Amino acid sequence: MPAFMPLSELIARHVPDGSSVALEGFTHLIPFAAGHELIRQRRRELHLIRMTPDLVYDQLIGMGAARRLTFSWGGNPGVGSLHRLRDAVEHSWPRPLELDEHSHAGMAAAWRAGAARLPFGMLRGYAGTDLPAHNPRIRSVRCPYTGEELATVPALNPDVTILHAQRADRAGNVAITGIIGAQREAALAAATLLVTVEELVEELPPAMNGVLLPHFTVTAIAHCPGGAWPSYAQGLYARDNDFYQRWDPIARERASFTAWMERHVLGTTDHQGFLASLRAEHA
Amino acid sequence: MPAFMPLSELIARHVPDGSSVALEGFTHLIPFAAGHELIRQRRRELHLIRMTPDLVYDQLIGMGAARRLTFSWGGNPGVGSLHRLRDAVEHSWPRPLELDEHSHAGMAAAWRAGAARLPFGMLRGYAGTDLPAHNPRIRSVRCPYTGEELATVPALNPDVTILHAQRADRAGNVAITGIIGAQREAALAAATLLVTVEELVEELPPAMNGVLLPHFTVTAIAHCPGGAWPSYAQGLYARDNDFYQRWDPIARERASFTAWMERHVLGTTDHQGFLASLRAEHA
Amino acid sequence: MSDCSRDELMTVAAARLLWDGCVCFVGIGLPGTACNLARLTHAPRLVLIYESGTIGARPAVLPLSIGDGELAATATCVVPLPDIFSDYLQAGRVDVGFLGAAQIDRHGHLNTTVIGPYDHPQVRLPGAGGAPEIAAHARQLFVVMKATPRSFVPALDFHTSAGSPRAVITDFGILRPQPGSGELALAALFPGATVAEARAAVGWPLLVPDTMETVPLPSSHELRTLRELQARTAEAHRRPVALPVQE
Amino acid sequence: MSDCSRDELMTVAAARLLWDGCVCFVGIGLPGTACNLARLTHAPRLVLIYESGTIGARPAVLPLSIGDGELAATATCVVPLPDIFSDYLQAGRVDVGFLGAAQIDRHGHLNTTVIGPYDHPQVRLPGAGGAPEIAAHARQLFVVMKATPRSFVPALDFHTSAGSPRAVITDFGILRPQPGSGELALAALFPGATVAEARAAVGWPLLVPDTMETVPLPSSHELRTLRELQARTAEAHRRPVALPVQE
Repeated sequence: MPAFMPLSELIARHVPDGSSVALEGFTHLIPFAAGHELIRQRRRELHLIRMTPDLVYDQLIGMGAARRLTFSWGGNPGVGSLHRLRDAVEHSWPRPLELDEHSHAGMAAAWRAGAARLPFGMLRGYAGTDLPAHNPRIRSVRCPYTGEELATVPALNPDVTILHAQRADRAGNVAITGIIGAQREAALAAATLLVTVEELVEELPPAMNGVLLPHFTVTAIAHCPGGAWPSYAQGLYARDNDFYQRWDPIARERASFTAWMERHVLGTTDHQGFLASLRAEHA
Repeated sequence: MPAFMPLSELIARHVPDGSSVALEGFTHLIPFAAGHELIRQRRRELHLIRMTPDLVYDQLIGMGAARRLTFSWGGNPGVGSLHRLRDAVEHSWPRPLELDEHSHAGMAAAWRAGAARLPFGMLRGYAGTDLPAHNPRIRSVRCPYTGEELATVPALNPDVTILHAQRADRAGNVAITGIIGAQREAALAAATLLVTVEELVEELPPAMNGVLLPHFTVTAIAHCPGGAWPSYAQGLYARDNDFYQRWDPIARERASFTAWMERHVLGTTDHQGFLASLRAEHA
Repeated sequence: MSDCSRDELMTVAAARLLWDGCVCFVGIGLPGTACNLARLTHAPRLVLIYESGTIGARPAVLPLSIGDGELAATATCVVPLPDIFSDYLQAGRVDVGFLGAAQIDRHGHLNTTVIGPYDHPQVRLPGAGGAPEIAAHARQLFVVMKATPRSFVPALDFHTSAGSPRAVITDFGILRPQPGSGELALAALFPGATVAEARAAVGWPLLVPDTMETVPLPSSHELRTLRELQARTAEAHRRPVALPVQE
Repeated sequence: MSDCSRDELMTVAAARLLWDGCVCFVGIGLPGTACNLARLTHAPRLVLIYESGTIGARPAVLPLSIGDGELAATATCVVPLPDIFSDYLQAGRVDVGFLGAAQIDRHGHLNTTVIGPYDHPQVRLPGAGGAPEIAAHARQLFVVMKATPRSFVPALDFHTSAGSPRAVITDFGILRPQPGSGELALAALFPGATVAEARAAVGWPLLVPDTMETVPLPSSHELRTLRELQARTAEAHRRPVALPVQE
């Protein structure tokens, strides 16, 4: 049964420097509060894994927390670049960043293999792209029936996966509704699964065919309302598309980025403080 | 968009003699009515595919419809043998039956590969079993990263998959609730997908994370209330466990089996007739 | 409780092997009764996984199949069958696999496929189902099956699964593997069962230690819970099914 | 409709390529506007698949990302992302893939990865996302992107995807592959656009046929629908989000 603890303790106990960490969630339920707590606790040398790095990885990378990035699309969706990711790749600021780069289909196959504890995933993919020339981890296997060559990717099995979810019950079962991306696979692929949730309930209703992570797959849970903002929680609050657009000028320059992070993340002690700090600025 | 038609027409149009056919559904939503219609229309030389043959395949095999069986567990769950399957394998009655035999895990991997249109599936499986010695289709592949040997199975891609489902809407979307086994994979692996449904509705509610087969994956739909009996439809009617137990003495002898099939299946023109015939016997 | 049957002794002894909170993959047949008895007695937080895809089911009556609607309705969640085998079983998330079989050999390997040659069987059995991978991937394996010289055999007609069970519960008592060789040896007898009976029921020369445990009799709570479960189940499996179809 | 912008002409021309009932995999950016415009005009039964896992979404406003809640709430169903790529795209169930890119070459290959060398990029772009497999597996591929000599280039800095688009919609008109060579050639111009303009915008010697189609102007219905969609969208993306958190 998972342990229940505050987010600060969850990160302090379970995510040491140097960990491979996946904060998954495809646009939806991105665990921003957990990412900010990694920054507050000054984590270093992380191997960050995520299909779509999004703003939360822009922030972690810009604050120097990451050594390596496994990903398949690193932009601000519908807005443009992740400027901190670009600055790290183009100018090694604040430190160099190794890239382990895939297509979505490749990374999805790698997550699935990880969840199944198979050593690799396969797909008909990467044909005609230069990615395999730059990523020696993209290889191939021959079908023992047809002789066809199929692309392969090594399984993803991070030390820690962190998800945000709508709710958990007292037994530690975690329920998710809405777009799930590769959250389920990332959860089951990890050695340690940490979850922040919007709501704690006594007992979840039977999920039937809905998405549920049974308690024995979960290591620890922190109650963290609003923990996905500026991403969203289906049924509870919408994506803050206005903030996603406002992030572009904030992150464009090192100085404005650093000032924002110092004021709102490092200058606050927890996620409620972070949200209050943003409200104060906006008021 | 799928076509809507009576079950007799659905079978007549889409399932010629010699087809490879999967009637999937793990205990739940087994398409019995469709199986009976295959018998009424005297299909021959079918390659039947199903993880758990169950009573419906016992009936098809006993009536001589099948040339080959791909399966992983062929019994009457909780009761005992499938006597017609046994008679076919042990005594070639009414005709010989080729076996393509797997474990559940192997067949699940084969279904998944079929749905993804990959040529094979892989698993850590079949270790220490004699199955590969008797099934040359179970092979292996070497991991290009670790060198580990993994078992492989060829993808399953039947000519026709037939499912039974709770409901479909006028656009032809099909919704399923409850135990789904490998139904989704079997549906997406087939060249032709036929579905019988308990209910037709104007428009299904958004499924969110529930199980739904989008209309463009479905070839044709027949409205067939009670079409899973003696299997069941979650939320509509329960599994007829009493009948599953009563099947054992019916199927044990060739004569009693043949008499039952002639009276209730060949002696009726459709599924409503079949159910009425059974009710009359039981009254 | 001297009036309890050997079947009941077997089921209770099998149930006691499970601990509260453990994640158990329930094979078809006898294991289901034992697993649910454990859940209804000393292990209320036992997590039952059925290969049909139900996780955490809490059925009030035993399912006849392993996919009755009762399992789905009472489960924490229902997942696709391929996920059960890849992401739960193969991924090492199952503490205990609980199987039955038609034949077992002295190393605990199981046959549920054929009696006689594969291509010309005397008896065609149902086949492998989930067994090979349950035996391979569950952290520990238990087997429950009645003993006769035709079921406890020196050599299997077919190797369906190659597990190394930690315990085999049968109708005279419990066998456990010897350290080193892994050969199944008599470990405990049911009250009233004898070493001679055990030797007669096993088709190979059975190893018998100098000292022998006796399995404690079922408590009245265990026995009452089991009998009530079986009575509820028998009643439910006879209940007529009303189809939602016009008469 | 002589007051419509080139952006609007592009979007309407792109939308017209889609037919009612087709299954369309919607890439990020410009394609989303075109696909939803088609759905709101001549193709009401267009099935939109977003890589986030939504199938059949009918959003009232354009999502900013390809995973906004509006998509999930209006979708026929939401499936795991790995299923989208394996069971829908790779399995050949997608009629049309609709992509944008930073660079395109004369054969329609796309770059969304880097400008400059991969290890020392001048500009690091977002990367491949779904593009390589959309280009490979959709039955046909359309590309929509604005043309400059820096985006329509003789040689890509990086091959992200190797599709063969049936049409490239850009801000002077439409390119289509030549039979045989597959080289993109001018096929149609927007009203007011010229061959000279097209040649200037393309970084390779553009093939121009003797006769040239002119793309019909947007109808008032198309233009009004597009503008209303964009106005609703802009309003929605500025709307403050209320968190369910105590003040």
